[in-house]
Amino acid sequence: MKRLIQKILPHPFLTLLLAVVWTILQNSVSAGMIVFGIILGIVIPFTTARWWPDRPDKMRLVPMLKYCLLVIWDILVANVQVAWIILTKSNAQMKPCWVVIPLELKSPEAITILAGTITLTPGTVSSDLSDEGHSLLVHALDSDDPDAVRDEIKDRYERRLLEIFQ
Amino acid sequence: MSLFLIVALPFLGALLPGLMNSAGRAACAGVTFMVTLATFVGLLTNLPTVLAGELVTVGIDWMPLLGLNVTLMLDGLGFFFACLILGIGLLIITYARFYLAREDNMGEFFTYLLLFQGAMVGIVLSDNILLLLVFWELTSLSSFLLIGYWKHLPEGRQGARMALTVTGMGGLAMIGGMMILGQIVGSYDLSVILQNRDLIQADPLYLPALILILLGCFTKSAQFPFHFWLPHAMAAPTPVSAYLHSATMVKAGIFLMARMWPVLSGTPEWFVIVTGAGLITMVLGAVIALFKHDLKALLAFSTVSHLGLITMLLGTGTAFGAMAAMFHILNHATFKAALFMSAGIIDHETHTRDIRRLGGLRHLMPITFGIATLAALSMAGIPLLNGFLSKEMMLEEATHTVLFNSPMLVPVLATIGSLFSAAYCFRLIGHTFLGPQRDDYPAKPHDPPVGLWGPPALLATLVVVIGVAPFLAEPFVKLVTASVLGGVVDVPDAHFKIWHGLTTALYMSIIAVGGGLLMLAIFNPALRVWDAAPRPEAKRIFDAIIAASVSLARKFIAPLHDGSFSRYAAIMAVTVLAVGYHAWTTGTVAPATRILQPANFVQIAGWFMLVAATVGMVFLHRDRLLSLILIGIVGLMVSVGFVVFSAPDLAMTQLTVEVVTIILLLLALNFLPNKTPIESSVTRRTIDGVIAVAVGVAAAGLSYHYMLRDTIIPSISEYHLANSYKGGGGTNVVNVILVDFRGFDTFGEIIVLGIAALLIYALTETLLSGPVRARLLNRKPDQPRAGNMHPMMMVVMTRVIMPVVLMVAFYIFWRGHNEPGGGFIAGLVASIAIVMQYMASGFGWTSARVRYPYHGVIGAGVLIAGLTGIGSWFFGKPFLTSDYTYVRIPPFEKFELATAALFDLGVFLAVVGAVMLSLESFSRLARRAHVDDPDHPMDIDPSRDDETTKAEA
Amino acid sequence: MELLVASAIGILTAAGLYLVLRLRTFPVIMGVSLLTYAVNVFLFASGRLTVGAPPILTDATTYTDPLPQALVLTAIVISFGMTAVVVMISLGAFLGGNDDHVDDPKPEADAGDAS
Amino acid sequence: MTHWIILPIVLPAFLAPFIVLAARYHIGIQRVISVTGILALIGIAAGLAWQASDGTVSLYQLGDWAAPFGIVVVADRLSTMMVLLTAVLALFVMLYSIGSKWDDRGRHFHALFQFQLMGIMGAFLTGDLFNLFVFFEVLLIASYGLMIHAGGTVRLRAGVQYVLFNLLGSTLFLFALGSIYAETGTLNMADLAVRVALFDPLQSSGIRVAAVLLLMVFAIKAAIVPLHFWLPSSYAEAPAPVAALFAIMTKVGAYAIIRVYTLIFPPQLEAISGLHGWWLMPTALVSLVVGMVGVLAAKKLDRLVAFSVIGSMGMVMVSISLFTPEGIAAALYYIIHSTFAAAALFLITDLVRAGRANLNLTAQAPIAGGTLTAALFFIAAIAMAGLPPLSGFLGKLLILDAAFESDIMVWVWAAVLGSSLVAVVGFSRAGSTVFWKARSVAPEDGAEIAAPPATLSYVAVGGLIALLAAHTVFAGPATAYTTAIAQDLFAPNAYVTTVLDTPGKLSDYQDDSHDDDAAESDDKVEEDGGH
Amino acid sequence: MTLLSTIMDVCLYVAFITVSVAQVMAMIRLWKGPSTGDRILALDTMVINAIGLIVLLGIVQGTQIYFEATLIIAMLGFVSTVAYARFVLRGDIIE
Amino acid sequence: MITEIALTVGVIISLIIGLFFTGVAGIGLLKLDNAMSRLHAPTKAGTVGIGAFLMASVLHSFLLGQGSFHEFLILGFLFITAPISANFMAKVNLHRQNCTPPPAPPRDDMWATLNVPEADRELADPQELA
Repeated sequence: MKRLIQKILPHPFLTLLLAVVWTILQNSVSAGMIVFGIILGIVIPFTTARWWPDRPDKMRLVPMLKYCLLVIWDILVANVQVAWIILTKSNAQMKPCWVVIPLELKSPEAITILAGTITLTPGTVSSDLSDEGHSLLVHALDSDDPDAVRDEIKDRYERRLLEIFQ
Repeated sequence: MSLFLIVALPFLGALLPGLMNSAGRAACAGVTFMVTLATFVGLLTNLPTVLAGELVTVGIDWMPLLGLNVTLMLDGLGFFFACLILGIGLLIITYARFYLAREDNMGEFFTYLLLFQGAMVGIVLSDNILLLLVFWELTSLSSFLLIGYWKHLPEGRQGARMALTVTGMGGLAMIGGMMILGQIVGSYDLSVILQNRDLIQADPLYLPALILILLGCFTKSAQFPFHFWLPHAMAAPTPVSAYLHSATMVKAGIFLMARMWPVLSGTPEWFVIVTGAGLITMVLGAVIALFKHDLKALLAFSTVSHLGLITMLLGTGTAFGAMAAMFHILNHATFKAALFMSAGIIDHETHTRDIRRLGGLRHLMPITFGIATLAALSMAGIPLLNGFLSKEMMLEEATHTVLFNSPMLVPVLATIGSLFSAAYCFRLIGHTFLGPQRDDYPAKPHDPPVGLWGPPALLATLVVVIGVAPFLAEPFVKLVTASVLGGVVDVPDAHFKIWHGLTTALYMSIIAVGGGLLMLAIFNPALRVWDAAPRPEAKRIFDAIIAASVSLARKFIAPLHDGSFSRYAAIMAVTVLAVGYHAWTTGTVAPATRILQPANFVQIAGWFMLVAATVGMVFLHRDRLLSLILIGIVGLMVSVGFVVFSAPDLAMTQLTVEVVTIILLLLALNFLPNKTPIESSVTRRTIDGVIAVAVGVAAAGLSYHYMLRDTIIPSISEYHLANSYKGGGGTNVVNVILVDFRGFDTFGEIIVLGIAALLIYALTETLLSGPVRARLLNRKPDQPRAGNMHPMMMVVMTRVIMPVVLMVAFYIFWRGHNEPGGGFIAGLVASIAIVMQYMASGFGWTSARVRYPYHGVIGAGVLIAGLTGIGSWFFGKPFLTSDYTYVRIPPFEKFELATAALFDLGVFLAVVGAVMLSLESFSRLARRAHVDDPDHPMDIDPSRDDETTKAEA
Repeated sequence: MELLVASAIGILTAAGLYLVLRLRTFPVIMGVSLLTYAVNVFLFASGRLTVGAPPILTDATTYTDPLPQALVLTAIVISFGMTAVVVMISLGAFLGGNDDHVDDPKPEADAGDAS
Repeated sequence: MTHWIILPIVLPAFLAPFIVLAARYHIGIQRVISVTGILALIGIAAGLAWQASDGTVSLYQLGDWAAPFGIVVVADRLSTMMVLLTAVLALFVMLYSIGSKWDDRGRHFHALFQFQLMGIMGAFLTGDLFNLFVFFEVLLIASYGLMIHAGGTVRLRAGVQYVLFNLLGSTLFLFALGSIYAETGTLNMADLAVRVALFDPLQSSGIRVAAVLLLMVFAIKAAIVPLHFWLPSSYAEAPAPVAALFAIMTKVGAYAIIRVYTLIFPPQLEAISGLHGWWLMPTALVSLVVGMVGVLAAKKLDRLVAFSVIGSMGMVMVSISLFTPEGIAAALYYIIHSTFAAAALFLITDLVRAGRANLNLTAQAPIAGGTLTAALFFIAAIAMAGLPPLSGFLGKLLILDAAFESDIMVWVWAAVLGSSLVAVVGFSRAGSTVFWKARSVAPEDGAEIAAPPATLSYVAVGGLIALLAAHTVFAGPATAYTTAIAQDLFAPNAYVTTVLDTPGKLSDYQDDSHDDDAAESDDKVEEDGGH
Repeated sequence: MTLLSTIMDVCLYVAFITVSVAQVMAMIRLWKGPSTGDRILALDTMVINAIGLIVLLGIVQGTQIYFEATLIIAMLGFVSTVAYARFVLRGDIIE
Repeated sequence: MITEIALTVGVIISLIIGLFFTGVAGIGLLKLDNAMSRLHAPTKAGTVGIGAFLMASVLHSFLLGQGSFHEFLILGFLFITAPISANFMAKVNLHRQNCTPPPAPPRDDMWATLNVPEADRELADPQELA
């Protein structure tokens, strides 16, 4: 039974996401469309399941939502900072630097989310992964102390992600 | 026998020798002989009618609208020539049976011979001048085959080609002449044309027609200056020479002059051209003949000379001349055929035809000697032989002919011609048969079997019989002459007699014979003079002309068609520009009916970016990646432009296509060099630039012109707007047009896409199974590749994005009928989603997990679209007729079900299949053999650490 | 506005044609693509330019001419297929001969004389 | 409404994907389907031709939409004749490609072949200008596939040029279509005929340019000098059966010129006066000459044949550009002839290839199956050069006859007759070198004796020759028919009214501006007035 | 209210101009380069700005009709960016 | 009325935010002097700018009474895809060596992008090709 469900619903979150996307796409909420969205949410992951073979680690939904809100806030704030830097500092004053972040996260999904977060929050761009996937290379636009950046990222994001993807 | 059968028999019979080839040589020859005999007999059955002076005509329609009909007519002239053709043909067939060597293909030979014979009979029996032309050219073609029969001999091939070229040229000219005649008269029927002498001669086109027709006759009859092909045609086997040059091919021109005599002759133009050409030919041929050492060449030039004689007679335009000509045709046929066959016998027996190596054959080959001597003396104009009679008549006629106001010119030249004629005849006898017997013949000569000497002997008998008793031939010749004259003038009542009294002609004749003997006496010194004298060698001139035209043609064609695409394209651009400009300036420009709409800052900025990217493409195109990026901008800006100008569907299509195109070009660029070197000169670039700018200005101007003017009547699209919802059930009019109003276009379009994909696939297969494969395997990247083929972020994101994009694709498809979107765009979006997966996890991993072969998807798409179209047949509606209805299934809202959506589904599938198959094929090329398919979708995955350690442990 | 569009068509055409007249397949294909853009816009403009009136039936009274849009859509897709094909064929030619000139190489003097 | 008219398009359009879907890996099944399909096509085409033979114009409204709003397919005498011609040609070409196993030297030959047929049929049948473009593209893209079938660097290189040139042509086509739509607001040919007639000579520039742009497009297809450059290499390098099938492709251009320039832009129209003779006739004459001079200049047999195709197209175009019923009738007769003749020659060229290293016009050891091949070449060359007794000669006579009234009759005659002579010289040189001179060359020691071509190949070529013979023998009926077609073309009323006055879907409650102006259809039900 | 809508109109106009200027600046970056990475970045920026332009257009015209077009640009713009980048990195974008 | 005013003000604010950030993105792209720094400007300033425009669009649609929120979808896409684009462009810069060399990773051998396959190492230096 579980197998069957697994086969039909390989990625429940994806199904949910698709149903939501469908509803947003319709630009109106109606029962019929939501049902239809769910149907699509089942059919599409089913047909593409071969390309997402492994089931990801369990993800905790509530901390994830919290994390999202945090990120959005950070994006807004940091954007202003970056804009300020760009508009006010001259090129010579800027101190771009590399930041290396040793990763405790193992799951690819988590690492990806972390990297994405780093990029979205201005001032930092996640640039590369080490060849075994144990560190993340981040470029900071203007920072005096790369270690501070590293610690902040580890503390602010990676820690939370570790909680979400236990 | 019906005339149809007479003409058709040789053609039908031509099939037999080929079929009988395996039955043996005798059977081949036998069947040919029987066919010819049957034809001959069939012809003779019409003799009584002809003798009664009646026309035998038959006809059926062939191309009545053109006036080309198969109408045949038999009168005295036709009968005479047909008799010659068939009669001599019978002798030739007999002779050839024994002449041809064992390794010669008998069947082939007789097939050609019968074809030729049929064509000749066709000429003389045609009542329709177009039909006559058909047979006329057929003789050229079949004689080409006959002359080139010995394919291994270069002389044979060249002679054949020369004959075909010259006579073919004449034939083509004659087509022109004949068609003018037909147009003047309003009919191509000979019987009608012959009635319209005055009409024709009064027409301004008479002279061109005359010249064109005479060109045909002269080339065929080897008149000066077209005489040169005939000697080279001697490379043919002797039976062919004998046939072609005594009785048939060359006589065709004479026949035609005789045939057209009633309408064409009698004018000064005719007289000057025909008589002049004839005289020159006669003298020239005779002179050259004397100095030829090859027996057949000698005979060939003598033929030329005699044809000139006949032509001259016809040219005089008098009835007596015509009669003399007809008589001489008969006589010439008899003695010349006999002589050719004798020459063939000599060649056959001694293995040489060179007079200088012969001599003294009279004791070794007495029979041949007898025949040849009789025939040659006849040719020389010795009394009691038939040649004398007609030559007398010719000289007689010559004394009455005044050319260029000079009464002496023609007689003197005629005498000179006769003199040389006599001389070469004597030389032929003297140097071949008389003199001491030699012991250095290439082969031991002796008389041949009766099969070879029988036919010429028969002819020699005729020579003597007519020569002694001309009155036997007289009624027949007069009958023939009557039909030549065609009632324009009466047949002269002069009788054929051996003795006319001491006339001027006789004196001339005596001078000729005497002079001929003298000439032979001083032959050796004369030969030295001749050899020393510079003279144009016709063959060399002809070859030079042909070689020059070929090389000229190559100089003209080769550089023009050297595969330079850039020049082709430039020429095309300039042509279109020039033609368009011409059309534009010859018309009148209407005043503008629309006002210019103002442009705002954004549009100007967009324009600026588009232009910057475009100009960038021109100046930076050598960096190929950069030009790809720039074209991305162009595409983006054009799409935004489409959005601005109210075309969201277009914008979406343009964008998606853009992305796919760029992916495709990047895949290709992987193999191509990344830079374009500078190769063209500055001049070249300037010229190209000027052309490009000119065309650009034209395009801009044209478009500006149209945009400021309204259509002549409001566009049909008003109907589409009005009926899109009513008739097509959709509010997105563009989509309704695509899948409904003009669904057929779309059907074609998805087929184009499908074909493109199939083609790409097929070519990939071909490349991968050919030599290219090895090269691909050994290929090195032209720059170091970065590590991490399948980055983790990309892979993970794709897992989420791809399903979403697929859903969006579905959404676009779903909504397409009413909102911007549709099967196309959905298909492209879906393909891009799949491409994302390919880019993320690589070709091997991804394609190993593809469920359906893309071929099948394309096929299914096209079939679904097509079947939707066919479905409407079952409702009695035409292909692609759409219908729609609204359905309500709880819990869903009411939604629309349209057949157009099914059609769109076909479009969707076809697009997905086509795009994917193309991209897949491209990337298959790039796969290097040593790369194994990875087991994992991403290269780096720390979560696999545990597995690795486990595996290591 | 019309002037902008018309001149854009002209510039695209000119640039496209210039690239078409180049000697290597890649710029030529780029040129053909530019020409395709030019002609698509040209065809589109044959329905005259209208801002803000997409042919999606609503309550509006005026719409832009939908027919040229449908035609251009067809043309875009077809020219995509064509581009894919020409890219593939030229790639095949390049891989076979390791030469991406569009023009044929100058022929070596091969004898072909009939006599 | 009969569905037969659409079948020549739909049948191949179904067979091709079916072959791809179901018989991708089975050449035998593909062959059976292909040949059966073509036989069916011949049957259908013959039926259509028979139906149209009394001058009936049959209309098929796709999607049930009345012209000019939807696309229509029109079967009149001209189009059905071309369709039948294509189908018959296809049969022999297909037999040859099976016989010579050309179809097995690459993938998807049969599918592409069917698609190609679909494109050609569609181009002949459609009554809509943009749809004509679509079918042009279908036939072109299929032809690209067929042309590079079996690959090879030289062929691919020629293919690149061929494709690029045609892409430029397609671009030009779109420019022309844009111009035409911008001027007239319609795409249906019959409707265009009505609308173009309304043009005032004082507003003619735009429509004139549109007219010549369209003409240029078709001229490219018809390979008229100086737009013919794509032809020699591509035809020479294409696989023989493909080149043979291409013999009909140039005719598509000729067909389109005939159709468009008698129906939409007829010569007597004032607004576009002076465009017909001005460019077309001189260039047609030049094409004729260039083609035949090319025959003389060719160093390879396949190029020789390709140039002869240009020449024959020149001949066709000379006749067409007279724009008289006689001229068109002659051109149509010649089109049939030259299609078969060119196809036969291309196939024979391939037969010659058997046992020869290349097709250079040099003496090489005798080819396998030489005598029969030589005989076939001789006949086909006669036909192509326009010598009697075959239809080439008759066609030439017809053209000369038609040109008699022309102002530049002398030039026409000189070009037609002169180029024939050049062709004769060219063909005889080539033939005597390839077939005769070969006898004097001993085969190389140890050289393997190539197997002669398959019987089926000979049957195919023989069939084409037989068709030529039949075209000659039945020249009377054939010319009568082409004359009837030409008369139809110069009295297009039946065509126009059939197309425009047949009601379609929604016709009973619609009205459109068109009818008011065309003012020809009184029987149309008009209920609600205008928009 | 009318004042507000006037302000809104002005803002819209200014926004148009800003986005256009940003586009032009990206274009200049694309011309200047100097590295391929910069050019890809410029292209990516232009794609994103194009979304902005179309969204603004939608606001001005008060219509939702351009939504699909915007969506597609957003979805696919990055595909071409990735393709270009992959090309520079690996040569082969699908391997 | 109040909602209308609020919505209008919201639109205005969103527009101003949007134009500010898109402007900054453009300036940054032009102004910054090294490739890696330039990467920062548009990938996020731009994203937020467009996000604000989308917000304006949403608000505006409510203002017109045809409320729509599907613009968020576009925003979502931008936010998901922007990091990947940035990541790839950073990789390009790393590979083409258009930036200062990064420090070595603490636990692994080297950065993935710089891990050029053995076979390619003898090929030309990427710097020259850049």
